[in-house]
This record gives sequence, C-alpha cells and structure tokens, in this order.
Amino acid sequence: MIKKFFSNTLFIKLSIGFATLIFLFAGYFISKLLFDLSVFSEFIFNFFLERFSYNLAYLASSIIGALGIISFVGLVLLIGSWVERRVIARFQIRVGPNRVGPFGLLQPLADAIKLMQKEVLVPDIADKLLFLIPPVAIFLPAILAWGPIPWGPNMSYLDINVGILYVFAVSSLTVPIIFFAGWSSMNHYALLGSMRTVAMMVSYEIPVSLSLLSVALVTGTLNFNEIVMWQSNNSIWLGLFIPFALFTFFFASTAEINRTPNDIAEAESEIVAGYHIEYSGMKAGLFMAVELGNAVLLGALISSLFLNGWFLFGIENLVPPYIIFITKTVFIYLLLIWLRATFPRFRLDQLMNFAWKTLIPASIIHFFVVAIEVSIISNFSEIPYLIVLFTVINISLVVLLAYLWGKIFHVQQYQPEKIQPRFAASIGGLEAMKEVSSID
Amino acid sequence: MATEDTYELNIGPQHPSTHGVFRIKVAMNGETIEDLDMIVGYLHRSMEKLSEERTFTQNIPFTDRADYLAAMSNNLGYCLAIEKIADVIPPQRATVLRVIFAELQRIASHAMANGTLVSDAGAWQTPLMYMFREREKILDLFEMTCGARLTTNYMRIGGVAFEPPDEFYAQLNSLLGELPDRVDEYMEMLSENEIFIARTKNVGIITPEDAINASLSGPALRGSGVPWDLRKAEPYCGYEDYDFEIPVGNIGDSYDRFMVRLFEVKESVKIIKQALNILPKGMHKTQIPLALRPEPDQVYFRTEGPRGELGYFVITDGGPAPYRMHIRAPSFINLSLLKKLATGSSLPDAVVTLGSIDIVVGEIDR
Amino acid sequence: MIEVNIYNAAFLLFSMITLLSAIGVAVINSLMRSLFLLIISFIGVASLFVLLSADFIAIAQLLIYAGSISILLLFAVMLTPEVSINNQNSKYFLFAALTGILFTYIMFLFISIFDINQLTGLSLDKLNFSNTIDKIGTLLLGKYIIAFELASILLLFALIGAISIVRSNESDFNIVATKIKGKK
Amino acid sequence: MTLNTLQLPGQELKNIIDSHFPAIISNFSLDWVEIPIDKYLEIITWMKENPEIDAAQLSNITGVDMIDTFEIHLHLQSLDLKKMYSIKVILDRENPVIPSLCSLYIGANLQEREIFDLLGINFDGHPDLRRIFLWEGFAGHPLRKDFLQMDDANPGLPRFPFEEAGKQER
Repeated sequence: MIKKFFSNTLFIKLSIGFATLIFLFAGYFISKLLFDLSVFSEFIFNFFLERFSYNLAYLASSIIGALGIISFVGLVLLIGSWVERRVIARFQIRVGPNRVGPFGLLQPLADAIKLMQKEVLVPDIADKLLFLIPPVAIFLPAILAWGPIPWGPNMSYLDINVGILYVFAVSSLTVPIIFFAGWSSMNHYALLGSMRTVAMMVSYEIPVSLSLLSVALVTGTLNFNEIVMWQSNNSIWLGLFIPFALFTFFFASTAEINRTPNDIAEAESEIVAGYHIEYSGMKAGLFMAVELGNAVLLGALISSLFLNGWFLFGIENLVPPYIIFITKTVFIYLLLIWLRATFPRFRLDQLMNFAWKTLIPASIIHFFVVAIEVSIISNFSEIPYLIVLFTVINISLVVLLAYLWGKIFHVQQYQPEKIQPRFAASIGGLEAMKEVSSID
Repeated sequence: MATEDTYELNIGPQHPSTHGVFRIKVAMNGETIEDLDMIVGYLHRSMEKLSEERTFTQNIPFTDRADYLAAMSNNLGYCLAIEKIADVIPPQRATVLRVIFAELQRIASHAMANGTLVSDAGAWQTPLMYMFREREKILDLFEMTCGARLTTNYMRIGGVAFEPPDEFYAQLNSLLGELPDRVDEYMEMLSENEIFIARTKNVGIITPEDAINASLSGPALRGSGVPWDLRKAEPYCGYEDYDFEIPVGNIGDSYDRFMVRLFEVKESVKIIKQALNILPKGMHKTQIPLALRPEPDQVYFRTEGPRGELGYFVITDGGPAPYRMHIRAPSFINLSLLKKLATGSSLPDAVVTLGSIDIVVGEIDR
Repeated sequence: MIEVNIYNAAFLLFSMITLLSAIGVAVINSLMRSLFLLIISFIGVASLFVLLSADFIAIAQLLIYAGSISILLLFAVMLTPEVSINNQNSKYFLFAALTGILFTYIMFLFISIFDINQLTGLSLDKLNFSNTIDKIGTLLLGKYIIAFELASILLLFALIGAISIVRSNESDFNIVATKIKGKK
Repeated sequence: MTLNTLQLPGQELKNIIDSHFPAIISNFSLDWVEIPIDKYLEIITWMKENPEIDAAQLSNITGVDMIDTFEIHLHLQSLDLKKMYSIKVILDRENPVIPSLCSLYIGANLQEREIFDLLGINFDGHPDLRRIFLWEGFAGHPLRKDFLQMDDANPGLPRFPFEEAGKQER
C-alpha cells in the first residue's frame, strides 16, 4: 500500500511541486542575500586594509577580483561548450552529449582530460618558441577584455573612462598572436588561415569601431557603466535607438571572433583547421576554448552596450542584477549558436567585399546620421519624446534600407523561381536542350 | 608543378572535403589555384582483375564495394549485364523490386551528396544531419530486407536475393509520404539561403559542350542543362512504363547540380509509388545454374546510377568467370573536368565544385 | 633612495619587460621572433603609460602600436623574401653600438636636468584616472585645432602619395577615372 | 543476346563507314565493328564531326588482353541522335601503341591513363600519360593475363614508393 502510494504519479507530481516551492523560497532568500555583491568586495578590501598597507590591500583585492573573473570565464568555458553541443544537437535532431554525468554535464571535463592526455606534437620545422607561446598568449586578450564589463551596479572590475577603447585595444592583440600561431607552424594551411585572419580582422575592426563610435557619440562617454546608466535614464535601449550599429557590431564581431557564418580562418572544409592545424591535445583545446569564451564575451558586450546591461523593466529590483546581465549574455550566445547551426560560410572575398563596399560606407553614413540626431537632441532638449521619435525613424530607416539593398543588389540576380531547375521535354543532347519546359 | 610564384598544397589524402582518400596536389598563388594534379589510387583494390578469378555470382559483392554509397544501383547494373549476356530473364516481381530498391538507393545517395556539399560550403553539419535522417530510414529498409545497410549484396543474377518482409511496405509508404515534404524543407532551408546561393551560384560552371565532350553523366551532365538520362534514353527494368520527369539545370554551376539532385529525389519518390502500385505477385528470383557459363560474347550494359552512367563491360569466354570485366565508373570519369574547373578558382570554390560533382573514392579507384 | 612600494615594483617590472624585449629585438637573429618581442615591448610601454595615469595614451599605444603597426611590420617582413630568413644587423654592429652609446648619453643628459625625486615616491593611491579623454578631445578640437587639422591633411597627402607611388602604371589610373566618369 | 536499345547494329555502322572509307572494315559482329589501327584516329575524328553519326561523347574506352593481341573497345554515343556505336581496335601484343583520343575528347584523358596503367598500352599523343591507380615504378601491368608469370612483378610484396622491406622512411 505504502509502496504503491510512493510510486504513484500523483505523489511524484506533488513532491515536484513542493520541491519547486522550496526552491523558489530558497532562491528568493538567497537572491536577497546576494543581491549586491559589492558588499563582498568592500569587505575584502577593508579586511586587507585593516591588516596591511593600502598598496597590499589594493593588490590583494585586485588579484581576488581577477580570480573571480577568471573563474567565471572558466566556468563559462566548461558550461558553454556543453550548452553549445547540446543546443546544436537539438538543431541537428540529435541528442548530444548525455553519458558523462547528469545530462552529460561532465562531458567538457572529460574532453579536457582527454585532450590533456594527448601527446603534444611540435612539428620538426616549426619555430619552436613562437609555436609554444600563442596557445597561452591567446588567453590574455580573451580574459583581459572581461575587465570593464559591468555586471551590475558597482560591479565592474575596471571602472575606467576608456572602457570601450580598452576592450577594442585589448582584443586587437589577438591578431598578431593568431598570426604567430599560424606562421610558426610552418604549414601552408596554417599560414593561409592566419593570413585570412589578419585580413579579415583588420577589415572588420573598422565597422566595429565605427559602430562603437556612434554608441560613444550618443551616450557621450566611453565608460560601460555610464553607457548602461544612460540607457536606463533615457529609458531606451541603444539597440533600438541605433539598430544599425547593433547589427554592424554583431556581424563584424562574428568575423572578429571567428564564428559562423564568418569562420573562414579555420574553415574546416577548406583549410582543415586554419591557424591551429598543427596544434594537438590541450593546445588545440585552448584555441577552441578561447573561441568559445570570445563568443560569450561578445554576448556580454552587446548586452551592456546595446541591451541596457543589468536593467530589465524593473525586474532588476527583484532578482540580482547580475543574473539579468548573464541572462542577456546567454541569450546573445544562444543567438550565435543558432547562427552556427544554420548558416553556411561566406567566402573570403565575399566577406571582404561586404566589409569594404557595404558595411564601412554604410557605417560612416550611419555615423553622420547619428551625429545629426544627437546634435538635434542636445539642442532641442525641451521637446519631449525626441529620442522615441528618432528611434522609430532609425528602425524604419534600417528596415527600408535593408529592403532596398536586397532589392537593388541581390534579389534581382537570384530570384528563386529563375534559378530552379526545369524539366526536360525530351531526352537528348544539345539539340534537346533548346526545348526544355519551365518548371511551375 | 610549383613555380616561383606558387606554393604547393596537398589537399588530401586526409582532408575533410575530399570525401575519402583522394588527393589533389595544388599549386596555389595566394588563395588562387594555378595548377593541380589529381592523385588517386589509395583505395585501388584491383576489382577488375579479381573478378576474373571469381564466378559471376561471386562478383556481386565487389560491385557493392565499388560505389559504397550506391550499392544497390551497382548490384543492379552488374546483374543486368550478366543477365543480358547469359540470356537470363528475371521474373516481373523481381524487376519491380529492383526498381524500388535502386530508386531508394538513389534517394539515399543524393541525400548524402547534397548534405556533404552543404558541409563543404561551410554549414556546421546541420543540413547533413537532416539529410542523413532520410538516408537512415532508407538504410533501415535495406537492413530489414537483406540484413546489410551499406554493402547490401541484394540483387542476384535472375532476381533479388530476398523477399522484403511485410512491415517493409508500411515503413516504405510512410517514408514516401514524408519525403516530398522533406525535400520542400530543404528547398526552404537551402535553395533560398542567401549565403548558400552566394557560395554555389556561378561556382564551377560546366558548359553543356564541355560536359558532353568530357564524358560527364548523371547530375553533373544534367546540371549543365543536357537532358540525358539513361532511364529514359535507354530504358531498362521497364523504366519506360513509369511516369517521371528529368530535371535539368540552367547554367551548370554547383547550385544547379545541387538542385537537380533535390528534384531527382522527388521524381524517385514518384517512381517508387508507381512501382508499389504495379508490384505483381510471384517469384522474386529465377533458378539459374550454380556455375553460370554464358556463351563467348561481349556486352556493354549501362544503367543510370546516382552518380551517372554506370556501365559494365563484360567479355565471356565460355567459362564460369568473366574473361574481362570493366566498370565504367561515373565518379572517375566525372573528374575529367576537375582540372579545368579548379584552375583559376579560389580554394573554397574548388572545394564546393568538387563536392557538387559528388565523387565516391571507392568507385574512382575500384 | 627609491621607496619600496607596489607602484615602484610595477614600474620596475614593466620597464624591465620593455627594455629586455627591446634589447631582444636588436639582438635576436630570427626576424619573426624579434617582431614578437617588439610587440611585447610595445605592451610594456603601454603599461608604463598606465602607471603615469595616462589611460588614453596607454590605450592608444596598445591599439596603434601593438595592434596595428605590428601587423604592418608583419606584412613588411612577409613581403621581403631576402631578409625574412635572418636579421642581418651584425654588419652594422659598430655603427649601431656608437649610435646606442650616443643616444644613452643624450638621454642621461636630459634626465639629469629634471628632478629625479619628482618621478619617484608615487604610489597607487595617488593614481588619478580623471577623465583625460575629455581634456584631450577639448584641446585637440579647441586650442590645437590648427595643428590637428594640419596633421590630418599631412596624413591625407601621405596616403595619396603612397597610392600614386604604388600605382606605377598610369593607364590603370586612367581606367579608374574613365569608369568613374562613365558612371556619372 | 539482343542489342541495347541505343546500339547501332554493327552492320549498319559498317555500311555508313564503308560509304566514306571504302573497304577498310575487316570484321564486324552484331554490335561492334573493327577498324584498323592506322586509320583509327581519322575514323574517330570523322565519326565525331560527321552529323550523320555525331559521336559527341566518348562513353567508355577500355582495353582487353586477348593473349595474342590487345583489343581496345570504344563506346561512342550521340546524345542527339540517341545512338551508341561500339568500335574495336586490335593492337600488337609486343608493342601496343595506339593514337590518343585526348585531342578529341577531354573525357579520354583519365580513361586512357587507366588503360596505360593497368594494361600497359601506350597512347600516342596523350598529354599526361602516367600511372594513375598504381604508383610509379610498379612492375608490370596487372590486367594483363600473364601478370602473375612476369619475372619482375612481385604483386604480393609491399612495394610502396619509399618503402623497402622492413623499413619505412618519410
């Protein structure tokens, strides 16, 4: 009787509901407790300040903060690879990793262990020193760029005035590192990959910088926190106010961080693995981990610059703001996974053409438009809802221009009904070719 | 091969987009291919020589291994050639079953070809997985019929080896019901995808004159707009009784070859539906002598395999084994134009072109 | 005596990195390796700027020198097949040594003019990251607007000059010109 | 045995060829005609260019070792006329040389290399006559009937290009 009761589905449902309630209550209290993490950082700083000098306290707290960021990034790498594989598996009607640990959650760990056990191969003719440095060095920009990210109120590690420029400068260090990785391998595929990377990154840094410039122009600052605050003060998301900048930043950044559809630097069907073809074991794993970490970093940048950071319609007062921020980040990351699961890859020349002939001129024009709008807003600040008006104008302009661009440049060439095969009326060679009926 | 301005790149034998142990030695200038040399033979098993030592029936498994992605079609071509030379007439039921299985194999092979083409264009295997879904179902049908999925060894001289089980027809019907929808899904997913069009449109254009002159056949020939299909031109297995159309491409680029394959899947579904309707009752195989000894003669019998004109040239001398057997391998001969197509194009374009020609290395090397 | 604190330790560390890698650039035979060390030296200079509270200059150093000039140098090295194997500076050793000694002497002369005590004794709590970008922007587009514009015009001329030098074939230029005309 | 649907009977093909090259065909059967090797290239060129025959495509070319002689079998086809022509050429066993069709058909290139590789028949005028399936330096031509009796051929042993017995080099 008792056994029967426990195996009853009703009982299971009841217990699940009960557990959910407990979990919600616990979550509420925990979130109240952990609402503002700056309490902890102040506590740490004061703890050291009471016992040691200011300098040592500064050093110790900065190291602890850096450890916090590094551990977060490490956690992201572990969970992120699992998420990516599971989500892509769902896209591809597969199950994905599900054997190691619950739901396959330990699969990244198992992968890492497997990669570490592998032999580290160094090619005979490689430049040994330059070959061994890049897999380690490539972590530097990937970690450093997390510095000024605003996780929540009073929660950014580097609250500096040059935040955007800093991220931009640090991430540009990736280019020489990847180049050295490819060059030192002494492999034609690797060299091709690294040359592609350099060409692509140098081209796409321009649209990225132009889109970030318009963000700086609108908000009047380069500080991440102030950009987030500007958005909440004016109660508008920058992604809505200047949607073209968001698009440019997103697309150009996928080229910068080597994600589909712009992953031509390690295009596996063409140049096998690109710049890291000769790296084996954990070295290759490090390159892949950095690629993943950069994708999450892109999510964090977009959510702070364009999606209003830790604010979300007042929900930030109920849940810890950093949870909202991480949710937005994960949302962008899932968008990247979606792109990766659906799109083929561009060719190098197509990508460069798009950058130089479309994206850069359009960004420059967009920059001027934004400048005019900003000057209007600052000169006629007494008119209400001016920002809302410009938001509507900007969105409709972007939609209209995208439509026109497609009409003029692209769709005329490739109308689906014109390029579909036709059915042959009769069998034969060149003579019979002349009389094929059209399809319908 | 490499000059002062170029450097040498080995695409293969281990390379994701060569689809097997196939090697192209390329002289590159930057990203442009200046010259190439095709090196095959890594999978050469000397099938033609081996078959001279085995009886006609024992040779059937070799044909599986020639084109391992279209084993049924290869079985069929070989059995038809031997039946022709030995004057064996298979029962009507066997002929219809052969049509069903050959067309199923064509669908499976085209799914594989198109899926890998999209992977070569850089999609992260999602279309490949989608197309493998259909291929898996077809392979399940093969498995329940003859026990094997890849190297089926199903056709026999004078019929087919086994009668399909009863549940085969139910599963086949459900598959036929969903296949046209799936094809439409791929059309939505890929044929109107801007990036895919940009990657395949105007890439690897084969003019119809070149295609005919270079002995191309199958979707590679039809993609160039030449309406040539042996099922219509030289019907075998009663293909003249079925109602189906021949899709042909517009300009002969990679996109056209892709689309021709997609449309051919739909036509194959039509053929299978008609074949199921007219499937007669009766024997699935005639009795033939254990050691078949045809009269001294020669025959060149061609069928339309998934990759093109699959010919078996057999000479007999009255013995139990062929005196000489030559396989006209469509994959091998379709490669004739590779050098012309790839020279001057960029590496990604060459990869897509190679993928659109759809080679199977087992058939190239034999 | 220089006070022992974190600031000075950091200064020592960064200047050592900068100097050692700069020496390595001159000494090491492989061009690619010396290029790599040059980038490290650029990064070291950027860190020194950070210690001077010059955040914008530091970022600019990182962005322009470590990020862009290094790529330019990479291409320069890749495109010159004759020197890409080895750094052939051993020929000019005597000349280089004389220049180095002279340069060091002049540096010491300059440093000795300033009060060295002004530079030491800084500590982290005196680091003042006030908004330097505002000031730089205001100065560049206010007081020094003419110099700024002149510099940009000079750079524009340099750009056009480089293009016209590279474009040795006059006919190419004409083709482009006719194309532009034809479009109008 | 019956003819394939597209196959032009040997008799008819002989008649057409006879009208342009009188008394040149020595032998024919139900499906093939035999043409002499010295007129081979001329006849094939004519067949390709003559609209009456229009042999636009070289469907298949293969060789056979007939112990005393070599035979080359050609299967040409016209897509427009929907006809296939089967041609046979007999070659000398000791010194098998035949003009290459590469100047006429691009598709002949790989197939003739295959025949050269496996049967050792030389194609005169082939732009790139090398072994294709087997490696350079392989002794003998395996599709010859006397392959196993050849002195210098060791078909069973590992004889890859850089490989000696028990030793592998890069």
